[in-house]
Amino acid sequence: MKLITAVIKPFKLDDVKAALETFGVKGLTVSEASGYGRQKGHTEVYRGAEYKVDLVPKLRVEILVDDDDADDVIDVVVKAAQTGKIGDGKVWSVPVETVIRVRTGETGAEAL
Amino acid sequence: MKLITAVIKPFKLDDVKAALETFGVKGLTVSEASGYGRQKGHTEVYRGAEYKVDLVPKLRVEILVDDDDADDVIDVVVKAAQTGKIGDGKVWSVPVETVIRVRTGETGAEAL
Amino acid sequence: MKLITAVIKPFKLDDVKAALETFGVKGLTVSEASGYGRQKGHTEVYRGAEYKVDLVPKLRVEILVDDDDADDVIDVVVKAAQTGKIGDGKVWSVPVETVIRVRTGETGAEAL
Amino acid sequence: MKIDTGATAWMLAASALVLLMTPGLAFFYGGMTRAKSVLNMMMMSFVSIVTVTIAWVLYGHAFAFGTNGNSTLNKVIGGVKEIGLQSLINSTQPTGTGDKTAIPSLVFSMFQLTFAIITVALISGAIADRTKFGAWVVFTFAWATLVYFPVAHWVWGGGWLSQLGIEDFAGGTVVHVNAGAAGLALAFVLGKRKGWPKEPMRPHNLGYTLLGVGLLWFGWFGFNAGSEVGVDGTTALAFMNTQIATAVAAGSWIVVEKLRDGHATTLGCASGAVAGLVAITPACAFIDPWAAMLLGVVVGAVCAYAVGLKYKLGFDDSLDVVGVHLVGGALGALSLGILARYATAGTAQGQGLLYGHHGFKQLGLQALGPVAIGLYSFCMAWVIGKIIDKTIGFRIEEEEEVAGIDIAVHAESAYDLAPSHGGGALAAASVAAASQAKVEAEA
Amino acid sequence: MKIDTGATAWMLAASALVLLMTPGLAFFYGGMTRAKSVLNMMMMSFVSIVTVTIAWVLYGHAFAFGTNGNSTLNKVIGGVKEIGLQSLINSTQPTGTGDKTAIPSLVFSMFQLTFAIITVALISGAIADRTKFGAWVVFTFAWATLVYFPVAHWVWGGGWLSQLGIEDFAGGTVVHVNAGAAGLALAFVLGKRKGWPKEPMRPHNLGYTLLGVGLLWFGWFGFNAGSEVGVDGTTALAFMNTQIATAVAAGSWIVVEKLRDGHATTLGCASGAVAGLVAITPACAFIDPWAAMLLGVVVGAVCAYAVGLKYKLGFDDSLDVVGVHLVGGALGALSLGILARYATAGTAQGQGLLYGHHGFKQLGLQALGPVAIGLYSFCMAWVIGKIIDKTIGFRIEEEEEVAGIDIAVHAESAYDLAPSHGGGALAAASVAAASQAKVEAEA
Amino acid sequence: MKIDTGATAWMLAASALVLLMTPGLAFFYGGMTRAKSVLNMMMMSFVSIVTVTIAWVLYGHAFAFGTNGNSTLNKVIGGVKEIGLQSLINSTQPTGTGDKTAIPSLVFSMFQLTFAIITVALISGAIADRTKFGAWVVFTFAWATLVYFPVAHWVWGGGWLSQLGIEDFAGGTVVHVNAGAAGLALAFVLGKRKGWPKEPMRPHNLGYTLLGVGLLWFGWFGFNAGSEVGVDGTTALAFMNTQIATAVAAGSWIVVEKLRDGHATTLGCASGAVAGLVAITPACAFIDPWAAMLLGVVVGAVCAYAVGLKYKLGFDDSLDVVGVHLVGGALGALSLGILARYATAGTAQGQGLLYGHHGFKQLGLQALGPVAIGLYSFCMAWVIGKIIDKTIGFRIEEEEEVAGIDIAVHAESAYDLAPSHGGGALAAASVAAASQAKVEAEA
Ligand SMILES: Nc1ncnc2c1ncn2[C@@H]1O[C@H](COP(=O)(O)OP(=O)(O)O)[C@@H](O)[C@H]1O
Ligand SMILES: Nc1ncnc2c1ncn2[C@@H]1O[C@H](COP(=O)(O)OP(=O)(O)O)[C@@H](O)[C@H]1O
Ligand SMILES: Nc1ncnc2c1ncn2[C@@H]1O[C@H](COP(=O)(O)OP(=O)(O)O)[C@@H](O)[C@H]1O
Repeated sequence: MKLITAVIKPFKLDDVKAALETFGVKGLTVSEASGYGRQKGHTEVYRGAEYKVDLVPKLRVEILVDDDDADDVIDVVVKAAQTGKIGDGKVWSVPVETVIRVRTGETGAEAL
Repeated sequence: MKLITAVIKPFKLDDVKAALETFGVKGLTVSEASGYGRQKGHTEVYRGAEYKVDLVPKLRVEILVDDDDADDVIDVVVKAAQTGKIGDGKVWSVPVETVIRVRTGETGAEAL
Repeated sequence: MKLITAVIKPFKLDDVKAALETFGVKGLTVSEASGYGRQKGHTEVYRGAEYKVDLVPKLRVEILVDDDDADDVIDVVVKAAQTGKIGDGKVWSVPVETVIRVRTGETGAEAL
Repeated sequence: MKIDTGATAWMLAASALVLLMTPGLAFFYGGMTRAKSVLNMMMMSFVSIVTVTIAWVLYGHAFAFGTNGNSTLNKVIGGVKEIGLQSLINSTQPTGTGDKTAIPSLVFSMFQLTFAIITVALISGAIADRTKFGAWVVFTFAWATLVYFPVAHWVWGGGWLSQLGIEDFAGGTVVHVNAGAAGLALAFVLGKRKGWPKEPMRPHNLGYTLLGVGLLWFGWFGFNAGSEVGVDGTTALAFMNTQIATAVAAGSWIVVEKLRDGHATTLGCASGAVAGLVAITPACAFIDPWAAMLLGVVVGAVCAYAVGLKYKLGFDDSLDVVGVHLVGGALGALSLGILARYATAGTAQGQGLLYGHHGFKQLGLQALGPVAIGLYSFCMAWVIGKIIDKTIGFRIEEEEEVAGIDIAVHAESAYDLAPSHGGGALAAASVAAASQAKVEAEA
Repeated sequence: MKIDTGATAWMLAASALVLLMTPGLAFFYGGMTRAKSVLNMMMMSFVSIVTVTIAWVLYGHAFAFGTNGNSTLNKVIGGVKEIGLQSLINSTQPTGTGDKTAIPSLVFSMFQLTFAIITVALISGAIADRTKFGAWVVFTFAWATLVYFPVAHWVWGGGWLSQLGIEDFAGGTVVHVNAGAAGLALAFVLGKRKGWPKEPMRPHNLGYTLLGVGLLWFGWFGFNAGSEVGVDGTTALAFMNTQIATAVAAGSWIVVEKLRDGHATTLGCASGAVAGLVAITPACAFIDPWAAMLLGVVVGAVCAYAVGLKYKLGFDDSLDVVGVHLVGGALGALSLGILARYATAGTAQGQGLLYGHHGFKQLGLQALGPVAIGLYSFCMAWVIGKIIDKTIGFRIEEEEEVAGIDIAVHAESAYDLAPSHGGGALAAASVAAASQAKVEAEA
Repeated sequence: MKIDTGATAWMLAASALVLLMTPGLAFFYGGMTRAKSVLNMMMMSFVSIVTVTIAWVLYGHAFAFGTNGNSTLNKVIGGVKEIGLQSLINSTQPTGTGDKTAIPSLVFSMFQLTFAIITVALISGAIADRTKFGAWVVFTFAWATLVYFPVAHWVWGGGWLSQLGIEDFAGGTVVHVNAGAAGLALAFVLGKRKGWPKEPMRPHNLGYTLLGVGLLWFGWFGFNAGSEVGVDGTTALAFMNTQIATAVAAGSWIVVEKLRDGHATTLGCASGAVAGLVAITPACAFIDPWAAMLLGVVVGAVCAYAVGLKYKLGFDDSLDVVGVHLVGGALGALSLGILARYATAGTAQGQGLLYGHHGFKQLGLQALGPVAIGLYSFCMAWVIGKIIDKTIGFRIEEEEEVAGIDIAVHAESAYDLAPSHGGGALAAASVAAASQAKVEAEA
C-alpha cells in the first residue's frame, strides 16, 4: 500500500478527481493548504501600507492505493494537474503499513 | 515509531480523543479535510440552479506512537470512530524515522 | 528523499521560513491544524455556560528534502520554532519513495 | 381630522424602524446558532414577515383593531370591516397626543403590522436548529391568528384587559411575554436538540449578533417612541427612557458576568441590551429617567441569571426567548405597578405604588396582564404545536439535524469563504452545476 | 411657499433611507459573488455614490429637473440654471400633497440624487467578477449623464413620456427597467465569466445577501413613500403597498421553489423580496392593497422563472439584474395599465383597465414606457460599453479573473479569519509589512 | 413654546440615526482589527454607549448644557439643575430655525447624548488589540466627565469658545479633534502593539468595515442635518453638503491611492468617506455646495497621506484616529475660516475670508478652536491614561495580546465557521460544556 500525496492548484481538483475516477480510484481526502516555492504570492495594500503575502493557496490531496497502482496513479494525477506554469505543485508517495476501513474493520486492499 | 492517520467523521472527534486518552495517548494533531468516496455529498440550490457538492466534511487526525502501541492505537481509533454507516473513514499507519519535541529537542519515545 | 513534517506555533512560521531559506530549502507546504497535548486550551463563556476548548491552533509544515539534508533541516526547523514553552510542537520525518514536480514531471532531487 | 404631517412623518419613520427590527432579530439570533443552521434561523424571521403581512392584510388588522359593534364580543375580538384594509384608505386615526390631529389610518396599520411580525419572529429563537420549515410557516399563521391578533385587541384594541385598566405602553406583555410563553411551549413540543446540553452549541458569529443588537436598538426607538402615535413630550420621554434602560441593563448584565464568571462578554452585553429594551417597553412612557435606570439594573441582573434556568429545568429554549423576553417582559410590566407616574397625564389613573392612590390595585393588574397573556399564549402555542407535530410533523430528522438544517431544509450553506481560487476550493471546485439543463427544461 | 416641517422631516428621513439602499445593494450583491470578488462587487456600488454625486451636483440635477425655457427642447432635457446646485439654496419645491406647502429644494434634490445613485449601482450586478474598475468609473459617469438624467427628465421632470401620460410613481421604469436594460447590454459587451456556466459560482456569504435585503427593504420605504414628496394618505398607501407586495413576492418565489426544486431557499426569499420591491415601485401609490398582493404573487413567480432565462439564452447576467429588475420593473409598470385606481386623485386620468374610461390607452402607455426606456438604455449602454472596451478596455485579464479580482484590482482580500494566532496564520504570518519605508518615503 | 411636530419628528429620527453610528463605528473599526481582537474592538464601542449614557443622565447633560447662574463659571461649565434629567420632562427647547417653535427638551438631550457616546467610542480606534477592558470603562467615564462635557459646553453650551465666536456646526472640533487628540495621547500611554510595525496587522474583514461606513454615512445625516435642531433650508444645506463632501473625499482618497500605490482600495474608499464626513461636520451648514466639493477633494487627499504619519513618527495609532479624525476635524474647522458664507444668516458674523469683513479674525478663531480643544483633550487624556496605567493598569499581558484579546479578556471567539458537522469541528467538537453544573449551582 502506498499513500500518494499531491499538492495542486485548487482549480485543478475537478480534473484530478475526474481522471482518478476514470482510472478506477474511488476515494480521496482533500485539505486546504498554502504553498511557498518558486511561484510568487501577491501584494496587498491597506491605507498605503503594503503587505507581501508569499503563500499561495493550494489543495493537498491524499490517495491510498495498492502498491501496483501507485505509479499509474501518480501518473494520472500529474497529468491531470499540469498547467505547465510555475506553481503546479508536487506529488509524492510514501509506503503505508496498514489501512483499515473504519466502518467495517476491513484491512489492506479491501479497505480502499 | 509510527504515524497513524485517521480520517473520521467530525462529530466523532470527542469520542476518539476520549478513547485515546483512556488508552494513554497524550497528544494528537487535527486538521479539517474533505472526503470523497462511497458516501455521497449533497445538493445545493441557488436561484433554481443546482450544485452537487460531492466532498463531505471530515477531520484528519494524526497520532505519533511507539511501534509497540501502533496496532492497539489503531484499534482504539477504529472502535471509537465507528458508526457503521458509509463514510466512517480510513485509518492508516506509516513508519516514522525520527520524532523530535521542538521545546526540548528530545527524540524518539521521549518526544511523544 | 524524506518528508519532514513540523507542527509548530503559528506565529513561528515566519522564523521557520526564514531559517529554511537561509539553509537553502526553497519550498514548503503549510496547512492549518489544531493540536492537543500538554498545552492547555482555553475556556469560553456564553451566557454563563462555560466551554472548554482544548485544541490549540497550530500550523503543519511539510518539507520534502534530500536524504542527506534531512537531519540538518530538522535541526533548522527545531531551532527556529523553539520558544521553550509547552506546546512548541513536534517534528518528524518519513521516508519518501518518489517525488515529482507536476509542472515538468521531473522526479527525485530535481523535483524539489 | 386634520393630518399632522409631523406626527405622520415620525410614524412613517417609526414603522420603517420597527420593520427593520425583524432582519435585526434574524442577525441577533442567526449569529448565536451554529454555522450549519444560521440560514434556517434567519429564514424563520424573514418568513414571519411574509406570513404575518398576509394575515394582517387579510384579517389581522380587523381582528386586532376593528370594532364589531357588539360590546361584549368586542371585549375579546375586533371586527371585520377592515378586512383587506380597503376601508382604511383615506381614513385617519387620531394621534395619541390629545390635540385633535390625526395620522392616516394606513400608517397606524403599518406600524401595528410591524409589531405583529416581530412578535411572531421572536418565538423562533426557542426552537433553533431543528424545526421543519413548512411547519413553522403553518405555526406563524395559526399563532398570529389565534393568539397575537386577539391579545393585541385585548390590550390595545379596547378589549377586556385594557378595560380592566392594565397598562402596556409598547408591548411588554403583548409582544414579549406573549412570544416568550409561546417559545416555552414550543421548546416543550419540539424537545431538546440532539446532544443538548452535553454537546457545545456556541455562537458561530458574534459579529452578526452584535449587528442584530445594533439594528434592534435602533429600531426599538420606533417601537417605543412610536407607540405614542404622535409627537409630544411623552414621545420624548419614551425615547429617552428606552436609551437609559437599555444601556444600563447591558452594563448590569456584564457586571454580573464579570463578578460571576470572571469575564464581561460580548454576548452578555448584547443580551443585556435586549433585556433592557424588553423591560422598558411597557414602561417607557410612564416612568422617570431614574426609574428607567433602576429597571435597567434589575432586569440586566435578573435575566443574566434567568438564562441559566433552562439547564436546571431541562428545556432547550435554544436562544433564551424565555430567559430574556418572558422574564424581561413580565418584569417590565410589573414594574409599572410600582414605578408608573405618568400613565394617564394629570390623573392617578394607572399610576404605580409609589405615586397612585390605588397603587396596589394597579400592581395587581400589572401582574394579571403577564399571567393571563402568558398562560393563554403558552396553552395555545402548545396546542397548535402539538397538532402540527401530529399531522405534518414539527421536527426534522435526526440525521438532518446532525448534518445541518441549512443544507437539509434549504439546500444551501451560509458560507463559502475559502480563499483558494476564490469561493471555497473544497466546496466549489468539486461542485458541478448540474442544473442548467433542468432549469432550461422548466423555464 | 411655506415649508411644511412634517413633510420635510419625512423627506429628510426618506433621503437618508434611500442613500442607505446603495450600501444595502453592495451587501445584497456582494454576498452572491465568490469570496475572491466580494470587495470589487461592493466597490462598484460604493464608487457609484461617488461618481453620481459629483455628476449630480455639477449638472445632473439641472439636466433632470431643470427647465430650459424651450418647450420642445424641454421634452428631452432639463436646463442649466441649477448647475452646481447654487440656485437651489433657500429655494423651495412644492410638496406632492396639493396643499400649497413646500419642502426645501435641496431636500428634493438630495432625494432624487439617491435615486440616480442606486440606479447606476444596480447595473453592476450584471458584470460581477470581471470588470476593470477604472472602466466602471468611466461608465457610471457616461451612463448617468447620457441615460439616467435624461430619462428621469422624460418621466419625472416634465419630459415627453410624462406629457404622454405615462405613470411611474417611484421608478419602475426610470430606475429598474433602465438599469436592467443597461445591465443586459453590459453582459453582452463584457461576455461570460471564464467557466460560466459550467463552473459553479455559488454565493459565498448568504448572510450578507440577507443583510442587503434587510437594508434594501428598510430603505425602500423611503424610496416609494418618499416619492409622494410630502405626507398624506397617498404616502401611507405607498408605504403599505410596498410592504404587502414585497412580503407576498418573497412568499411567492419560495413557493415556486418548493414546488419546482423541493426546497424553499434563503436566496429565493431574498430575491423574491427584491422582485416585489421592484414591481411595486411604479404602482405603490396607485393601487389597492389587494392589487398589491396580486402583483406580489405574480412578480414573485415570474421572476423565479425569469432568472433561469440567462442559461437558456446564454448571457452571463451574473447576479440577475435582468431577471429581477428588468422583468420586475416592466411587470410593475405594466400592472398600472390594469390595476391603477388612484393615479390622479378624483379623475380617471391614469387609471387602469379595471377602473379608467381610457383603460386600454393607459395600458398601451404603460407598455410604451418600459419599451422606450429599455431600448434607449440598452442601446446607449451598449455603445458606451463598446467605446470603453475598445479604448481603455472593460474587462480584466483572464489570469486576474481566475486568481480573483479583489487581489488583482484592489490589492486586498476580503477575509482573514483563521483563528491561529489571530488574523490568519496562513496569510498574515507569512506577510511582511514591506511598505513602511515606501510610505515614509512618500508621506 | 409650541412644539413643532415636524422638527421634532426629524430630531427623533436624527437621534436614532446618530445612536446607530456607534454600532456602525464598531463594525468600521472591528473589520480593521485582526480576527482575534474584533470582539474587544466592538465592545469598546458598545460599552461606551453604556457608560456615557449613565454619565449623561446623572450629570453629563447638566454639565454640558445646564446653566449655573454664574456667568464667569458658566464660561467653563454648565449647571446642576438638569442632574437626572428630571427637570427636562415636559420642558421644551427652541428649535434652531428662529421661528419660535420648539422641540421637547428630552429630544434635544437625547440627540446630544448620542454625540457624547460616539466621541468617546471614536478614541478606542487608537488602542486596538491591547487595552484592558475595565481600564477602558474607567477611562470612558473619566474622559467624558472631564473633557467631553466641558468642551461641549464651551462650544455649544454657551461657554467661552462660543462667546469668542468660534463656529462648529456639528462637531468638527468638539467631536473629532477632541477624540483624535485623546486617541493620540492614549497611543502614547499604551505604547505600540507587540510586533508593530514589523508584523503585519491587516484588516480581517473588510465587509464589516464597509458595513460600518454604510451605517456611519447613513447616521451622519442625522448628525449633521440634525444639528440645526429644526427643519429649514439650513437643514437641507447641511444634508446636501454632507453627501457632497463625503462622496468627493472617498473619490479623492482612492485617486491618490491609484496614483501612489497603483490600486484603488476598498479600505481607502471607506476611509475617504469617513474623512469627508469628519471634515464637513463643522462646516456643513455654512458653506456652498462647490465649497463642500473642494473640501472633500482636499481632506480626502490630505488624510490619505496623514495616515502614514504614524509610521514616520513611530506611534501606534492602530486604526488611524489621528490621521482621520484629528487631521480631518481640524481641516474642516479651519476651512470655515475661509469658506463659511452662511454662518449667521444675513450677517457677516462668522463668515470666512472669502465673504466676511472680518475674515482673518474668523480664520484665527477657527484655528484657535482645534488647538485649544486638541491640547486640552490631549493633556487630560494623557493624565487620565497615566493614572489608570499606574493604578489598575491599562494594558493586557503580552501573552494575552499574542493569543488574542477576545479570548483573554472576553472569553469568547468571534467566528466558528467551519462547515464540518456545523459550527467548527476543530473547536466545537472538542469542547465540553463544563459549566452547566456551575450555572445551576449559581442560578
Ligand atoms: N520542498 C518542498 N516541500 C514541500 N512542498 C513543496 C516543496 N517545494 C514546493 N512545494 C510545494 O509545491 C508548490 C509548487 O512549488 P513551486 O516552487 O511554486 O512551483 P513548481 O513546483 O512548479 O516549480 C509550492 O507552492 C509548495 O506547496
Ligand atoms: N483511497 C482513498 N484514499 C484516501 N482517502 C480515502 C480513500 N477512500 C476513502 N477515503 C476517505 O475515507 C472517507 C470515507 O470513505 P467512503 O468511501 O465514503 O466510506 P467507507 O470508508 O465507509 O466505505 C472518504 O470521505 C475519504 O476521506
Ligand atoms: N502523539 C502525538 N501525535 C501527534 N501530534 C502530537 C502528539 N503529541 C503532541 N502533538 C502535537 O504537538 C503539539 C505540542 O504538544 P504539547 O504536548 O502540547 O507540548 P510539547 O510538545 O511542548 O510537550 C500538540 O499541540 C500537537 O499538535
